[in-house]
Amino acid sequence: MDAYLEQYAAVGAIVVAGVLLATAMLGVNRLMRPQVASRDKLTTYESGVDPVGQGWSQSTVRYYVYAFLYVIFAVDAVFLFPWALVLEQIGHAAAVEMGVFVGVLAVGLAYAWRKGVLSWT
Amino acid sequence: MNIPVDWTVAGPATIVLVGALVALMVDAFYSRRTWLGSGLPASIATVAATAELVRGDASAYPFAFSLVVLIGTLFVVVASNVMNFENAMPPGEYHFLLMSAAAGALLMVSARDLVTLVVALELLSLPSIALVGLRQGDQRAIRSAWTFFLASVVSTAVTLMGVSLLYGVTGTLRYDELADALTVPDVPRSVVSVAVVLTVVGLLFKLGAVPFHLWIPDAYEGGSVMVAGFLSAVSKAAALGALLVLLAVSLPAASDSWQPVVAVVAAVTMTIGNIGALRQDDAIGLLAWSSIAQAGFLLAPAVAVSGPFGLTPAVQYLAVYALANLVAFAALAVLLRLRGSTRLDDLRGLARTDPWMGVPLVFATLTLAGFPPAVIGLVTKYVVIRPVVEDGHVWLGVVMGVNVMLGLAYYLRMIVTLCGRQDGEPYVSPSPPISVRFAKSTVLIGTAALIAVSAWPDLLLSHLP
Amino acid sequence: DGAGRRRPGARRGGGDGPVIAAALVIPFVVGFGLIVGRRFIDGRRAAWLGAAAMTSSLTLYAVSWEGRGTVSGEIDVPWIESLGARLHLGVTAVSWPFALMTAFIAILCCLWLAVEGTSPALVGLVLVISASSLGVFSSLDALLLFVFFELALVPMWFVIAWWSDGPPDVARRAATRFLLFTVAGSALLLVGIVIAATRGGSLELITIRPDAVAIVLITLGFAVKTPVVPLHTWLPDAHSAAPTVGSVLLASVFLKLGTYGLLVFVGPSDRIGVVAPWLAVAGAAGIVWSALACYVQDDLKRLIAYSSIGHMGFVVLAISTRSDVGVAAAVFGSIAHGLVTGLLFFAAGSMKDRYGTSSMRAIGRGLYGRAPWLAVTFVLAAVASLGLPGLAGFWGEVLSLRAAYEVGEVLTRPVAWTGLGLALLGIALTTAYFVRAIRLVAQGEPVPHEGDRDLVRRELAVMGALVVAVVVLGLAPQLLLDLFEPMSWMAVAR
Amino acid sequence: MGEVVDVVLRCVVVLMAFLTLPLLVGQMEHKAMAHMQSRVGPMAAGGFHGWAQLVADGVKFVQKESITPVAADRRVFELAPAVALVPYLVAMLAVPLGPFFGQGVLIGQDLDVGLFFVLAAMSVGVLGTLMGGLGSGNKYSYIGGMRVAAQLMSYELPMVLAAASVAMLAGTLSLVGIADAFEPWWLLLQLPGLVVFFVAGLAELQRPPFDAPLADAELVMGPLTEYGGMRFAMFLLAEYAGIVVLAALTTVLFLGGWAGPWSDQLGWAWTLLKIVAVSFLVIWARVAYPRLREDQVNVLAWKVLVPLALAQLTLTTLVVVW
Amino acid sequence: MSLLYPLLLSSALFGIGLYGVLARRNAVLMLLGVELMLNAVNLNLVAFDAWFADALHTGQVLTLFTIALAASEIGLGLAIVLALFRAVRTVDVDEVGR
Repeated sequence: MDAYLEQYAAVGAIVVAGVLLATAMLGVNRLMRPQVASRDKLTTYESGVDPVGQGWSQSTVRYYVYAFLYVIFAVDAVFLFPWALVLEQIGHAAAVEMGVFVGVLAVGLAYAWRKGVLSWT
Repeated sequence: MNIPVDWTVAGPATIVLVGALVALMVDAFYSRRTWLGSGLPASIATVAATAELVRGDASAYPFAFSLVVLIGTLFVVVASNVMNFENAMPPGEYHFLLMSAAAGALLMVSARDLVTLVVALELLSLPSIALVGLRQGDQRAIRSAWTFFLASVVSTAVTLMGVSLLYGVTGTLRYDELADALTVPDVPRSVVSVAVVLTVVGLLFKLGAVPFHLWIPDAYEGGSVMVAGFLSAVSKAAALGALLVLLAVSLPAASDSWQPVVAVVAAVTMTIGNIGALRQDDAIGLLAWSSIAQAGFLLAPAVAVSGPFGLTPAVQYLAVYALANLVAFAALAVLLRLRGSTRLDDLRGLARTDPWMGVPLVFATLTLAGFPPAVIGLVTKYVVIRPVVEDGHVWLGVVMGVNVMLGLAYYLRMIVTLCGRQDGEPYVSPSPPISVRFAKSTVLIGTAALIAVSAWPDLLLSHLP
Repeated sequence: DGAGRRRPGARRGGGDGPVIAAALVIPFVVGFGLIVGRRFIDGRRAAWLGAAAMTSSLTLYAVSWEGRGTVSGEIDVPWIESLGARLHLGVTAVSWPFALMTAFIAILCCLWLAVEGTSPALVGLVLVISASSLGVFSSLDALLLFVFFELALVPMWFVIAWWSDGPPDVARRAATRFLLFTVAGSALLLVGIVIAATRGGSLELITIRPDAVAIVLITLGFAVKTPVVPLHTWLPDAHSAAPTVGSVLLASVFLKLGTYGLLVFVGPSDRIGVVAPWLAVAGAAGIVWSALACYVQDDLKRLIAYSSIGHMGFVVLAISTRSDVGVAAAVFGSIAHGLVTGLLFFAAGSMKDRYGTSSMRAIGRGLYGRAPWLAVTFVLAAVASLGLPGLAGFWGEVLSLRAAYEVGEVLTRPVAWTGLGLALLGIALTTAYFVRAIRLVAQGEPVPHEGDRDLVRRELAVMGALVVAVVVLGLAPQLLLDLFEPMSWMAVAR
Repeated sequence: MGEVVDVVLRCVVVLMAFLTLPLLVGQMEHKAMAHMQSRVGPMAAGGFHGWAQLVADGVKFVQKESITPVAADRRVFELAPAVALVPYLVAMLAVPLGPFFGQGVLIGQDLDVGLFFVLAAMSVGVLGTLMGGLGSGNKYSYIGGMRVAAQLMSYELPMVLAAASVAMLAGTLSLVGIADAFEPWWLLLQLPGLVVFFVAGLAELQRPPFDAPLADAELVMGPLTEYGGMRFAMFLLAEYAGIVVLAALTTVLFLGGWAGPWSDQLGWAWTLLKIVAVSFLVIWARVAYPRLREDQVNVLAWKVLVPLALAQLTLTTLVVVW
Repeated sequence: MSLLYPLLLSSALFGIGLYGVLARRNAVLMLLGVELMLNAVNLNLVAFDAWFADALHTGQVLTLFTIALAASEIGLGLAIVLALFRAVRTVDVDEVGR
């Protein structure tokens, strides 16, 4: 277990390094940048006219459909990786099982496609 | 490395799943969107799965529970034709979800390890939730689905927590190894107790036991009637089967931590369910609450699951309950279609004006009540009280008796209403579509079966394990 | 276990085939046939058909008798093997009189209905109720008994709720209350039977062994039906709301289901001591309490209903002593009450048919002058009910008192004698209210009423038969008591 | 103690690579794109063909004022560039360069689930853009953010599927292991996977032609509209670092990594060469193709890439099993 | 490493999640609560798995399944929330209810 964790010591270090890097970049910026306050600078950019309403709005459901598909498919893809590793050891049975698995996914995709879920309406 | 597949267990579920996919594809690529188009593959798959189940040599209890699940599913699929031409109900999705849930139910009762159990539980739950909310644009259905969803996911999470603790205590998730591991003297009893109780929670939820019962009336009344039938029969069968097998096979060593819980939950469940049912004016609401109460009766023999009777009493009670409930719900689905209402007042005198629907409904209700001439209902009540009493839980037996009585109060009210004189002419749809006949035929076949086993209870009792 | 199930010393009934089964099936089939085919037959014909069915049933019961030491007309075939329940039918010295009385009353009820405008469905329901009750008296298997016990309830609801001659909502409420009380009792009964069967290992009535919990549950179940004070509150409303045949069946047959149940389940049990004192006191209290209630009644049917509670009090008191005399007293009291109260209700029904009410004040005084035969029948029934020697009612009461005086096996002397004292007080009060009733209705200066009309042939036949039965049993009690003397059923059973 | 030094040293090397390679790619983009468009591109900074243009840009960015709009969700807005940048650095840690003069494989850290790790890190990187879009309080940014999300979700799946196909073939998730297991005929076998992976990678990076979220003609600068100065520079750096990581990953997974003549000695050079070549492809795609419309973006993912990836997966399975 | 820390963290997460589901009235936040609960379970499983050094990695396997389950639950939950939102224009459960 400890040997396993050691692998990730470098990962931890690089994350720290990344944070330091970002901090450094912003820190240097902070030291060197001018500060000229102006109310207009702080307004939201809206092609030069005064901003109307809020920047938050409802987005279309279209995006949601993709999010939905993604959540379902991508999480199922999690299973692919462990399977991919042992495929050769287990052989045909594993192939068939994953075939079933991917087949179900494919049927789902085909259904969504056929029902027009994938079309941008 | 060769990993064997136990087709005895996986076969029926696989067939059902294939049926689900075929139903979905037929609906997608066969452009005339008729109810039959996707219903046919679903029915065929169910029949095939039943054949496979009978052909295989599944052990007795999973076999019995699977049989209830499959027959219940077939019943629901056929009776669901009553929703034909209902534009808000997409047939492909409906059948797909139904069959997926059925597959989940099948896996659940045959599960031999907690991973399978949890996955199957979700495979049953999530499509069920979707089924409840499937009717498009129906606010009430969606709200019910939300309530159902929330309760379901929370209980699943709790169950998973319990499972993880069990794993932490024993290092295994297989039923048989779990049973052995729990007999080791130095397992921390307190953790085991917590783990067991948490694990059981999810199944109790599916069963609709108090305090996880509030979704039931919501879901039954919000969804369509046959979905309610499915939930009340198939879903319950699966939950009960899984729970009993789990308790009997893997947790007997921890029985002192679950037995009091199960006993108290059973008692409270039947009481609250019955009290709730007393106040209902709608037949579906009444059946919904009554099915909570029935869950208590189903659960009660679990306290004696390690006793000489084993799972048998629960199986027998379940079979009769499921059949009667399905008949009742199918009849109500037909009535809702033809009359637009299932309020008791609107059903007054049904047994006289429409005996082909009224009498089955009366008989099914009598069966649920356990009242002669539906002898089988009475006999199965006897069957579930017996092990409870024999195992020494006389108080629970008495509570069951009191609840038989409470149940009779509203079942008889329904019966009396159905047999009563109707006050005005009811609205009846002038031209019932042919598809209603499918549902009607299921009602009649189910009633015939009920009458047959009432006349000769051994027909059922000696054939279920 | 087949050996344990058989009663020691019992002889297999003579090979006269399924007589009792036929006696049950005939009224059931005819009854259901009449309900289903109610459109195809007129009421009078239906009533005659019903009477014929019940007569055949009565005949079959009569001929099936093989002697008191055995089980007559026994049929014993497997029913639900997994529970050990059997279709075990047969009559014993205890149940045979009940069965005969039930069939007899049912015939009279059918005859009573043989008028223009009777609903065939009502006749059918009467048949089903009677047949179910016969089933209870003939069952030797506890579960079978319970099935029959329940089967009679819903038809009775319909009889009370739909054929009541009073306001429909009152009738429906009374009927529902009756139903709820009784199913409440029977639910407890079911649990009691389950416990008893589990402990005894068998559902056979003869060998069933209720333990303390079971005996309490079973007693409660039957006590509701009997009814034992304070579980009686359903009874007056149901009786007064029911049509005449309904009241008769309720009083003569239904209440007997309760006493019979107490007799066969509780009486022989060695745990009767748990409930006996309570039963004795409640029975005796019922005698007094009902008498007091009767004294302020104006409604004749309610009065008869309350008086039934009193009579059942005697029976319960007798059962609680668990003595040979007690058993004889209980059986005799039940049978006598069935006949006498049946007669009373028929008489009250006749009056209600004539005057449209059962209020004694409204019926008016001096019935002797206005409808002499009716008045005589009523008075005869009333004095039989209060226990006049020479009529049937006397023997049941006097045997009960003797049983209480002798204390019996399980009661303590203070309890038994308290019961005895209360019962004696009750007898005095009973006399008082019946005398009051007779004075209010029969005696006095006749005030003519447009409904005045003496008994018609049908009424005469029905009541005549009952009068004969009451007189014969009163003069020759040994007809019934010989079944128990010198060897009591108690001795037979153990 | 030696271990700590070792780890620190690796991090420093990776950091150096992270700070130089993206600049290299950036400069290449400036020049290559210019020449493709018959321009000359930057010529002044540093003298020779404007080699120091990006350094000069950096110096300029450092001196710019930092502005956070009032309407923005301050913390999310200010943190977004860092979230966009750091994951690529982390990803680079696990990317192998190959044998370095017979000294073994040059790599920050060989992880046994390296493929998984890099893919996961890349996904986190996209989150930065998303945060920028949703945190700016600007309508253009918001719409851009939604597009980023949709794009991320649509292309993640084909990318992962294509990667899984390779992992299956190699039987390992370690990037070193995958590159070691490479055989030349895989180039053909995995060609559809390669295309899927590369296209999906482009889309994840929101590089043209998949830059609908940024589409300056309609959304000004999409999620980056409100950003300026150092924070904008960080986003830019993240983009080019992303190109490097994508190119490296494509190289290791599909192009055999350091496979080539004298790979024991010059493996690292082969890898670098391939990375540069793939990066050039990324730039070429920008110049060659017009921007896809938002609907086309998603349709391409679900109707072309996902089925293609599934087909590739099936094909690979069959090959592996038989 | 002691088993205690992951377990404590897991219990805390689970509790927070449960609280979120029960106390929050915003549908989306309730879903977040559910996610927290499930991830607490995952943490538990992985911790136990590592602690046992389970050769079959039962805990990790179940974790994978749990992740998938969580995803499908959330997918379904969001679908319902969306339908709910279309029907009543709010994600506040109190306003939606009755």
